[in-house]
Amino acid sequence: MKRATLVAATLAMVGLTAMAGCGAARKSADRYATTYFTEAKTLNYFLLLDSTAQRVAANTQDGLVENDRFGRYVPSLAESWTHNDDYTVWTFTLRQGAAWVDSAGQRTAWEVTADDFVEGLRYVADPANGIKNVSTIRKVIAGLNGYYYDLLDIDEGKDIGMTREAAEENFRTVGVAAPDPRTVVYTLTKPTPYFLSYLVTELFFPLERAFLDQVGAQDFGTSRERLIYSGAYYLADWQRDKQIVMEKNPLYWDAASVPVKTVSMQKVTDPAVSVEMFIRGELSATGLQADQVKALAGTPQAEFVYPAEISSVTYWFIQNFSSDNPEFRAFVNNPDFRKALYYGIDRVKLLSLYDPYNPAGLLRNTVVPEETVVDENGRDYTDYPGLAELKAAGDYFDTDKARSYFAKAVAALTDGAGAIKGVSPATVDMKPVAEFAVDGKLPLQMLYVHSNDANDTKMALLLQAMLEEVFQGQVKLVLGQYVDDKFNDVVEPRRFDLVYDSFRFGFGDPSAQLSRLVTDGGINDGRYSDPEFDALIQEAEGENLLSERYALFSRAERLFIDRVYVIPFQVGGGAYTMSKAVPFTYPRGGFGTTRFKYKGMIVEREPVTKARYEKLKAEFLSEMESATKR
Amino acid sequence: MNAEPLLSLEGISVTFGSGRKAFRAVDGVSLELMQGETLSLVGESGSGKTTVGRAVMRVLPLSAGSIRYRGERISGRIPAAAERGLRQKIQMIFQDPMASLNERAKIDYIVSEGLANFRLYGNEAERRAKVERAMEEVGLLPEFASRFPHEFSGGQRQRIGIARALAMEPELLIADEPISALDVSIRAQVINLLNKLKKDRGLSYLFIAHDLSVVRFISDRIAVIYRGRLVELAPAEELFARPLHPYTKALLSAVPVPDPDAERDRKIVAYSPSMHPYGDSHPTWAQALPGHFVSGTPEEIETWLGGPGTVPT
Amino acid sequence: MSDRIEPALFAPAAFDAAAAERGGYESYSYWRSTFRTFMKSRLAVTLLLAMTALVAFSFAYPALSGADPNAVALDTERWNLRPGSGSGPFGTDGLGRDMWARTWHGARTSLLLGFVIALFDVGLGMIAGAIWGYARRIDRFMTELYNVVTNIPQTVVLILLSYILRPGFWTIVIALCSTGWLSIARFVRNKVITIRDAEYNIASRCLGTPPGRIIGRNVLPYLVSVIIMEAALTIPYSIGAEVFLGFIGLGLPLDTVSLGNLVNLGKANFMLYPYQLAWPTSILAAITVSFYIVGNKFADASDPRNHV
Amino acid sequence: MLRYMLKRFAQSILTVALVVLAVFMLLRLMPTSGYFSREDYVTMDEAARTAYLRTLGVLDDPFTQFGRFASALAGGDLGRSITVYPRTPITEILAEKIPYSLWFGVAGISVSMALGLLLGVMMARYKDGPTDWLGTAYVVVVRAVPSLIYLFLIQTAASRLLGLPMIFYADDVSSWILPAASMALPGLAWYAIWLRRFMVDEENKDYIKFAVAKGVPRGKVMTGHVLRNAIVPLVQYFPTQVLLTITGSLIIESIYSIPGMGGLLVYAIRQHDNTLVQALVLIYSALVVAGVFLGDVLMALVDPRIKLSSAPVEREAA
Repeated sequence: MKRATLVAATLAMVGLTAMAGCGAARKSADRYATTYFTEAKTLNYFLLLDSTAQRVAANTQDGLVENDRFGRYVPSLAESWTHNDDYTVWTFTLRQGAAWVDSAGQRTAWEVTADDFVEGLRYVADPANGIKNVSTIRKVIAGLNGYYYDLLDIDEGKDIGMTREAAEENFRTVGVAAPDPRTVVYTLTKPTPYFLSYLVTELFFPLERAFLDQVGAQDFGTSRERLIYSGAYYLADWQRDKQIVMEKNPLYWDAASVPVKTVSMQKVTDPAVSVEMFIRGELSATGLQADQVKALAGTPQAEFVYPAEISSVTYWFIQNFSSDNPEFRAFVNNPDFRKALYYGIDRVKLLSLYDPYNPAGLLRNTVVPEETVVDENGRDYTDYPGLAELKAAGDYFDTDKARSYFAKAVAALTDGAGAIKGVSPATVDMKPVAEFAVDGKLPLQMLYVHSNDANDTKMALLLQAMLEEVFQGQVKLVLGQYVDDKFNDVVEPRRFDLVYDSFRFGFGDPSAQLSRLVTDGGINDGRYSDPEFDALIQEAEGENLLSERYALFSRAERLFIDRVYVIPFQVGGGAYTMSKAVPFTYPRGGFGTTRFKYKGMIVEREPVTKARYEKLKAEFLSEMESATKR
Repeated sequence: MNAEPLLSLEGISVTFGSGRKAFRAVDGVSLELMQGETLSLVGESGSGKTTVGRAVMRVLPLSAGSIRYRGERISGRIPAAAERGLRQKIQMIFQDPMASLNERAKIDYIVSEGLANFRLYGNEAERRAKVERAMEEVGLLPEFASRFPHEFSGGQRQRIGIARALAMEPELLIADEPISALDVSIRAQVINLLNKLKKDRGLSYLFIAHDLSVVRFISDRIAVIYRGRLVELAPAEELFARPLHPYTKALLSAVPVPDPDAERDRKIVAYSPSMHPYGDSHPTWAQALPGHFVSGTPEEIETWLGGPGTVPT
Repeated sequence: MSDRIEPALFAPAAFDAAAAERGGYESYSYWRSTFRTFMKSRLAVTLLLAMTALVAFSFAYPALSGADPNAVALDTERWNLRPGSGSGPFGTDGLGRDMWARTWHGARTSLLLGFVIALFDVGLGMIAGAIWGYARRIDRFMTELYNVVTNIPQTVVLILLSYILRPGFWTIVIALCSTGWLSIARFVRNKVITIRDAEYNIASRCLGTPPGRIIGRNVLPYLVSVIIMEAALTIPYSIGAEVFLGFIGLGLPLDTVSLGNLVNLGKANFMLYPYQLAWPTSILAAITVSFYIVGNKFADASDPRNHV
Repeated sequence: MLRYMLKRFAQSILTVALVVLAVFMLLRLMPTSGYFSREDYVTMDEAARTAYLRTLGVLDDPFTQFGRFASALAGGDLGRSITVYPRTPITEILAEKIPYSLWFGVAGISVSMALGLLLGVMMARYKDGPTDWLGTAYVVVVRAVPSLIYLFLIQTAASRLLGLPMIFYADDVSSWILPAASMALPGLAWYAIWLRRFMVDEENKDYIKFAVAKGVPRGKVMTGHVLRNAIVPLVQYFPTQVLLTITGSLIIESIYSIPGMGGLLVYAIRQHDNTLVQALVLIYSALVVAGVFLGDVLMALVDPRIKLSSAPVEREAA
């Protein structure tokens, strides 16, 4: 027993050493080993609830189109497509002979046909399936909203004069059709020039109805055997909370573009472990937090650290315009005070918590992210007039400006002796987040709410000290805290004065964020109201020519930011990485799942150095320049 | 006996548990204890003798019958004032000197516990005096008052227990096997002390024991109890001289005799309830000889008194 | 050796009965003996001193120094300074906060948490246990309650309560006490039941001692050692529980400085700034170990059987 | 005897039912907003949120929910997870995870018992010597210092010093060493201190002194009398310990990435996965009850003085 253990241990050590070992430079590997932190909850790709499941779905399922390494939309299961003049009818021609494979990589009885896309949407459209993201497209596909609500009403027991079966029959009227096995036609509610950007989301993935019926709707996707695969990989192993292994799909239509044969993902709970494992050669890639980067300074690994990709997620500060805190309510409705905050928050310092070397690289000054929305001329939305200046402003933190705006606000709002007009002492009850007394006098007390995450807490304390200093003791931040996954209980009842929040960018159009930020919009959590902004947005939504459309949207966004309804803060993603995967060889994109694909990725035996990364980046940017400009 | 009894038990029963599991530990016991008398209650362990003592002390409730002290009912619900008086007049000495003293309290507290409960002293000096007197009376040095029980030997501890009872100046002492846990050498000390106190203070005793040999020399009368019922009651010498009930005889046969020859010939008689011819008839409590009571059917008693079919002793 | 026997050596000794009674004992005091027995263990005394010093300093330093453990440095140069280098004896953390001030503030919070929990647990446990042991009527109910409560995994209670209430000092107190008092009550009940029917208790009843004084004089003194030990052991336990809650993200709010929070924050940066974990951990270990040993030794010492 | 067992069984069912009911009611105190991520919450409108909650089955009144749970249970079905692993049968999740916790738990118990008893014997044998002192110091540290700290230090330091993997790989034996050792640490301390105390007490008893005086070799006295008597009370806790290994260790499984049961309960509560929480609580409390009962039975078997009667054996925590 003892000897066997010893032998096995020795062998394992040898194996590890070999894996980590020298090897010839730049020799490519066919295995990509990485980690993940949250478990994939389910393999049912319509129920995507977490980033791990997204990574799995992106690599094991294909949609009609996908992103290439420049982020362009390129054919995937659809060979080609056309749309009518006003962008309301889109017709896709499918690739011949794309097979569904099972969890052993074997061919199944089914091929991917046009019906699979119809069935996919039918599955998504049924409220009984509990697909959370369906809201994103309910009003995009013709007839979908009505169909959804009919079923919903029936499920809720309302009598709408139809049985459920009859209502389900009405799916014929929904804007998706398969006139023949290789043609899918989508009919939309309104002109949608950016429709392709929806197609990289899981909502438009195909579903093989015969297989669904075979395993049963409940069991679909609850294990790797209860799923079939149309992507570059099939799921060869899934041990919950342990590991996910994807093997290359031998029948994949584009197998030649998939150099990595095996993707292995280990679950770890501590990011530090991930770094340690990379150093020991157990991993092909790892993310690094700021402190970990620091720890590597002076070690041989230091030269492998380069910046990680940023994402299209935007973080911003929101202010509560209808706060229960009378002091803050008085101030926030004053544009000068909002300007004072805008200039008074030293975002770069806050970001030093995440990236001590180049915190300014994480700044974002606009609501709509750069490099995600591009017009027909290849011009980035954020390069439109108005927004371009915002972007160029970089770090606009300015104590003097902040103080002078604040002085103006104070002059307008107080009686000169520090008492805020119209505000009497009160107890602000924002339980369970916080409860505090305000005296109706300066200093202004405002409640900043943050999660109990370590970095969030650090940021809150830093912000508190910062505002104290910038406003010379006249602004006191009261800190309130919530358990990290209970944010809804804070925002929904508006138990905050200032909070920061982030939103995923849902599809390739500025309306994805801006139309939700209007008065009574879905993410207008501050409850401000600006008819001028609303009118501009409405106008922009009616314009179909992209350059015109973006011009209108960018005007609206500029106005929105000038009036400081939110304070854009930070990009998502970011920080640092060490990797043996060659940067820019795999797909990228601002939204959807296909940006998580490992298709095309080249993995080497040695980590990519920072110098090489810089070089590759320069090359890539110039390539992209010529690729996107038509 | 013409005088009014000090304590009288009238058909008392004590039941433990309830329902099917109910167990009657004492079943219809009646006896009277006269002023200045020592009445011993003898039986094997589990016979209910300790239960009788505790019932008198009102520690255990009666399920039937009543107890009177100087003619006043003292069982069941009684007025608080009556209870108060009773606590002083009747005291108890316990079997196990190791278990009956609170290890975490000083002797001073233990002895004066009852005094404090009834404020039987005017001031601290008086309390101390009473404690010291009680301790001297049982032959303990007053300076022991500041010590803890575990510093004492078994005999000393039993004397502390007696001093605790005496401090209350009781009229009746219930002595629950006060010497059975002691070394034989110390037993005499305690017995002598009890006898001395009886003489000096005119105390009455209800003396509970499992061993007839012990009680012979201190008892005026002896009652024998078997499985919760009295089987025989007689003046001490009478009982030894002329035991009637087979159980009493069995008990007596177990008493060692200080004569080696007699001891060698001593036969131990076994007793079993099946010896009685009780079918439908029940034994009754009857006076077989003057002052000598026994439980049995008339025929049995006849036999025991020397009638036909005498069981040879 | 001489053949001559000195008759004087064989003079009969006088027998004094009183002297024989007196025995070899000095006047005895329970607490003095407990104290003396305790003092015999050099380790216990050392740790008692260390513990007292730690507790005293943990309460005195934050009160006297006025240092703010959450005072962040806006100058990023002051972040993550190693001990010495003009950054206080324990260095600074990732926000330039003084680890020395944080450690002692943290110790105070954690000790306070421990004391409050000990107070509630032991206080409530003693009272409930005494009643439980004495009142036969509620025994069935209490036993079932005990079975149910102890059968609910403690993490469930902790997490649910931290969730339903807001994570905070009193939430942790409630969460930990909600089950803690019952196990102490159960322990006390078992003790009380054995004491309840002891002869000295019957003796007290025969002497007319009222139930209150019986509990006070006959029962509670027997539980002193239990009380002290449980109270002392609750401190390390509650600190451990706080660390655990922090680990699963439901501890005290992170802007509350406590040893649990310091440990969990320090852990994240252990590879890089080991001192940020080492200092709070050392103080924490010193506190828990000293309370543990002192509690155990005191429990031993308070048992009169160990007095002679 | 049979009557007693039946009564005890009925009593146990009642206890477990009350536990589950109590937890069930507690779970209803949690707000339903916890079922949504921030992103989902803002993307969905009120109707969609309600529809989603209905698919989870959390909108029905508590009694309906409890009834559903109870009737499914009667059919031997623990239901399906709702948010942790949506729609996955709970039995399937358990079947995957229990083996890991069980094996590490049993390995931990075996190691801690073997080494703990050995250490305890050594400590008692060389009482007040350096072995005793070191052993006591170890016990004190393990019992007083929060386990998270030393477990974490072991992971980082030992894996570096000994070159062992930092996380668990099912196919790499060397990666089992650290977690199994970590599992054993607290138990080891418990066994050691227990046995030491017992042996020191026992050694002072007359029958041992007599045996030694009679010339029985000390070692033989130790194993023949003292150790054997010391094991007896341990037997009572043994079934509970073994059964409860399936609950796993949250910290150890978390830091070594062992896909066991350890974090599942915490995770399920935080994800508001009511069915999973109920199933786990049901299992755990049933195990505790079963463990106690088996412990009593075992005690009655090994110790002739103890009879299984209407009163459960009184247990005092050592």
